[in-house]
Amino acid sequence: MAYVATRGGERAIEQSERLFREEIGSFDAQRVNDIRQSLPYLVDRVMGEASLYDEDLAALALAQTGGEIYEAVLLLRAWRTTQPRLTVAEPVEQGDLFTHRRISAAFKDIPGGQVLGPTLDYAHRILATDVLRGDRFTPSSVEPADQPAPAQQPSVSAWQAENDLVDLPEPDQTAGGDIPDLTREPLLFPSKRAHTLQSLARADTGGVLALGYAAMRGYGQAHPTVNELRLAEADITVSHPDGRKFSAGRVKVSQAEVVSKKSEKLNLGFAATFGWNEVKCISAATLDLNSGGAPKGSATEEEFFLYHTEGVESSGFCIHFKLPHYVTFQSSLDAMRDAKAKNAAKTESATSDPAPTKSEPAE
Amino acid sequence: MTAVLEIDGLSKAFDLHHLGNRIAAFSKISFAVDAGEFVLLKGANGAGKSTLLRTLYRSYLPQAGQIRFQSSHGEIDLARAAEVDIAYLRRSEIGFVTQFLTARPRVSAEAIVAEPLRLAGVAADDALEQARHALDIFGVKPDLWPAYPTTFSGGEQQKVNLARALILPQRLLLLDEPTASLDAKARAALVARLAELKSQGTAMIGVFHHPDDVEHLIDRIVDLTPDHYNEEDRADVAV
Amino acid sequence: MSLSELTKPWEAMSYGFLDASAKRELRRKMIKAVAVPGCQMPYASREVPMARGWGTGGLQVSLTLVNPETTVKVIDQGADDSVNAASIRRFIARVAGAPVTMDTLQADLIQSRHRIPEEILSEDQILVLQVPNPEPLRPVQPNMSIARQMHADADYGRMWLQLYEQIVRSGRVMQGASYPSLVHGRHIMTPSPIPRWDVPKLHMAKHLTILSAGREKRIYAVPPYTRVEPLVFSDVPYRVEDHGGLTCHRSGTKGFFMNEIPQDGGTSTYEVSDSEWGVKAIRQRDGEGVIKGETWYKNGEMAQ
Amino acid sequence: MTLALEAPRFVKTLPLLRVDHVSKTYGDVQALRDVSAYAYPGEVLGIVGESGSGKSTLLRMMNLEETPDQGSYSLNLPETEGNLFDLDRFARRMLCATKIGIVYQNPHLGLLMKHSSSGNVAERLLVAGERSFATLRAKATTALEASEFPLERLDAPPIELSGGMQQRVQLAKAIALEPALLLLDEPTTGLDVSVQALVLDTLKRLQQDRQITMVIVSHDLGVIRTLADRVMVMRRGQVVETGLADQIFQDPQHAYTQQLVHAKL
Repeated sequence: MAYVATRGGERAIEQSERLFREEIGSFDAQRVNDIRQSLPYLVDRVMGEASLYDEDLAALALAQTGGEIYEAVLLLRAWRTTQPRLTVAEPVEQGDLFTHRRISAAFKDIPGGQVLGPTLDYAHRILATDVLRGDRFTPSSVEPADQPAPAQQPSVSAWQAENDLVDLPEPDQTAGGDIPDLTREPLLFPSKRAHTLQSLARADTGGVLALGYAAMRGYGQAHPTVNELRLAEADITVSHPDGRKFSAGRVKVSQAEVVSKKSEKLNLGFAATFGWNEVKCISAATLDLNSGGAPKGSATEEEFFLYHTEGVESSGFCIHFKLPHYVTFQSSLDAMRDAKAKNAAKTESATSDPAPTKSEPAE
Repeated sequence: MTAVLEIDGLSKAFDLHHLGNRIAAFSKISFAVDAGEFVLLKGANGAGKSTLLRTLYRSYLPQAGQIRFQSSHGEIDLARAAEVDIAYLRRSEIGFVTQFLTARPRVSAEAIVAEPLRLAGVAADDALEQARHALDIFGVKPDLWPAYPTTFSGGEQQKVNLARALILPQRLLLLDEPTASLDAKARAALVARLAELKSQGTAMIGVFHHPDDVEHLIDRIVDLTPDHYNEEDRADVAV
Repeated sequence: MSLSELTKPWEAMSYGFLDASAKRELRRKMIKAVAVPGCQMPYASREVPMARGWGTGGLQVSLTLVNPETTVKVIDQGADDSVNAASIRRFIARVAGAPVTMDTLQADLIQSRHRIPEEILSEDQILVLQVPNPEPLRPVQPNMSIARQMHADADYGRMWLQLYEQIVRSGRVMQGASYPSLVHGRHIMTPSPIPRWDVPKLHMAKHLTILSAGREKRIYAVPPYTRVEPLVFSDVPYRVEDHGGLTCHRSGTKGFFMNEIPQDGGTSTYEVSDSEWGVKAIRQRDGEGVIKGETWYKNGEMAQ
Repeated sequence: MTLALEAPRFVKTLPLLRVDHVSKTYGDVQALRDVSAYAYPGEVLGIVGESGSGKSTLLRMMNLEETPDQGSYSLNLPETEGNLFDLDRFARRMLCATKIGIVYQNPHLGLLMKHSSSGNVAERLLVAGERSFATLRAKATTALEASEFPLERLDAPPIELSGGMQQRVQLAKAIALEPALLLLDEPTTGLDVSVQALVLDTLKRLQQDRQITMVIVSHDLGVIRTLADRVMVMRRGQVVETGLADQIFQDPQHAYTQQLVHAKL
């Protein structure tokens, strides 16, 4: 059984997984809880890219993968695959969002006011190294404003539409269950609007940023102005089988509207995602803004950016190159060697025979 | 003898839009030409001799009148004929001879001369044979036959042009001063070729600076001078 | 009534991992794929507990087709013990309770990456090939929407031109694996990155082949007894890898597709790529009773 | 006023190409307004006009790359019936590949710049179903030779060739399948004057040897004068005048044509 003895594959892969897990060590619900509480933005990012809103599961995925974010997203998405789709929530109107932060770069002030909310935008980025010397990092407490900002705000684009500065898309009347679901049908082009928004919502943050940044730097046709950036919570309203509507809880959402000048009107780009992720929303909205009429094969063409910002697919394909490819390699090698031999033979005959050489088909 | 061409009340004027005016060339001209007949056009400068030839060829569009042409397919009014019919007749029945050659780069003298034959459907070898013969008659040396006329002197180009223009027997030939600045030998060859075509029945209308070159071919003279326009019989006074 | 009464408690997974709606979609798309041989059918392609590019397309097909009685064989680069093949085999067995085998003759369902076994498959076997890139037109047209139109129009001029260019530049067709082939005289497909050696095995084969690309979300099929013709000029014959004369240094078997093993000193030895075929040869040499199936290639030549 | 012309009486054949009452609007711009055109077999129709006159749009319609808002287009060829604008994408592609050749001003539109020159020509033959490498090579060589392309550069990619040579590759590709109709969109614009003359000469030869019906679009009157039998003058999406080439150049009727011709002379 000389051959069989060489089969170490099964054991090797088992041990390699053990090595990885050993590094993370054992953990329980406490670690999951700590992650959820201490790393909300990371949890948000994983939930957004996995298109599954569950802070506990996202924190668990991060715990289980040691923070390998692509693995965590894949873990959550694979779990999502096993879940039935029970119902579709009611649409959430812009004005109904419970808004924590809402800013516009297009106007000095906007109806409802600039609401800064939580952000590091104006923080000095200095490491709190004292913590490593044993000090405790305690943030200063928040001083409430005299007048609380209104929790519910219309979108800036609604004001612009009233003033005939922008054409808002017609409200889509598609009933919940009929809205195209990217996770249940393939993405085809020209893509359905719902698919585009869903695809951007679960896109890889880094990927969207890279392509969006390329468009912002000038590889796109339109320069974005942030019309509105909003961090909010949305009520998930579902219908009870008896017809009554009730809240199934709240989810954190972020959304961005970006605009650019197009002749007499503004062009509008939009993106939204689960969790609070400003970089992703602004980048994705910029891609959306640029996609109309983008040249085929350019980074702002819908097919191009939707395919290439799909994090699970792109990261999976990237790491698949670690798999053995020796059969395909052997096949290429065979063609290469043969061509080389032919070429050598031709050169040799050409030096001895001055007849003109033309390409001949392989025999 | 039946007339090959009957011109009836033909008028031509040019509208110059940018000047906002109209220049009359000739008006209400009528005469006929029979098969094998040679008509000389006469008149002062500006009387419209060349203009008439070009109108008959339909390079110019007349304003009124008829140009009834008896083609091998029947009668047609050249003043009103469809462009595609005109193009067809130019290839097969109506020739126009000037002193100028439109030479094209990299087309040999013999190929240029053979071209009308090729367009009329003559086989390539045959056409080339006849072309060389024609070049020979007009006094173009054989070593120039395969050369490009773009490099020729004005005189040599003119010979190539005549050989080309006259190679195909026509029903109607329009001659616009073809002899100007020709050497004696070429002029003799031209006159001989015209006589040959005339005897074969080609009707001809010509404008000649020196009509004595073709004197013995002239059957009739038409004077286009305004207010003086009439038909004159072949008469000694005319020349 | 509370929300928890309406929902069900967390479960690890349903039978065969995929939920019923995912399996239903896959079954429908497989039937479509069989009905239009070689034509790529888009499907949703759910995430599975394996990274994209690691056989998720093949896995979804296998998970849809298995039942507890289906004997499953999984190979990668021709080998059953390749790490990823082992991982997939373990996963299918775990979620579907299906028996596994390494013997090609014993298998009902063979999921493979980059190879077709050397023993002839029969009418009651299904071959599932993992496909990284299902679009043969990708090298000439990276835009998938345009490529779809080109398939619809049988607009394959550029594909042929690619072959023409290779012959002009290199004196031969340089395509290694994934040799583009015309299926049923209508659609050009990529047979997945199997070597040229394996493509003729698909032509008028007795078994059903389903090719599935998970990341790219496309399924296509070669039904039994369907023409699969590699694109070749009428005067430039198709050539498989020049492996017909090579001998496996371990098993002594000869005339099959080989893995080249570089040796110190610049030489190479060879071992047969279909590992189980090699194992059978060794066992036979060691005097064990093994059942060897009929092979597509005989004495290094494809049997007509 | 000139005399109204009669219908053809001696020439019994029908025009090979007929475009009837074609109109096209892009946004607010009317690119073509009730344009009609025809060309008889073997005829060279020249279309002149400044940029924006609609001449290139009309040519692209003749190549079925564009569809008008109104109007019809027919080719009098066997197995080619009805309004060609009604054909689907597939039928259009096959018709264009086998019956119509086109040479664009910009070689990037007509050629694969990094493929071999012979391959560019061979593609046409491949689309038409040729599957023998030797035949492809022979026919591509013949077409390139007819376009007076230097055969020692047979497999050089167009990107490495001069502008004049690139136009010859386009021409060879266009004539490889011996099309009934050859469309030329400013084929010599942008070339040096001497190169331009050579390309025009090649076109003239091809036209005479093969009697291909041609439609040539140019803003350059010299090009039109050299090649065209009949000329159509376009301005702002409309036809202002048509006539025999010598008549258009010697006795232009319309004020715009007079301005065009006099500006040239």
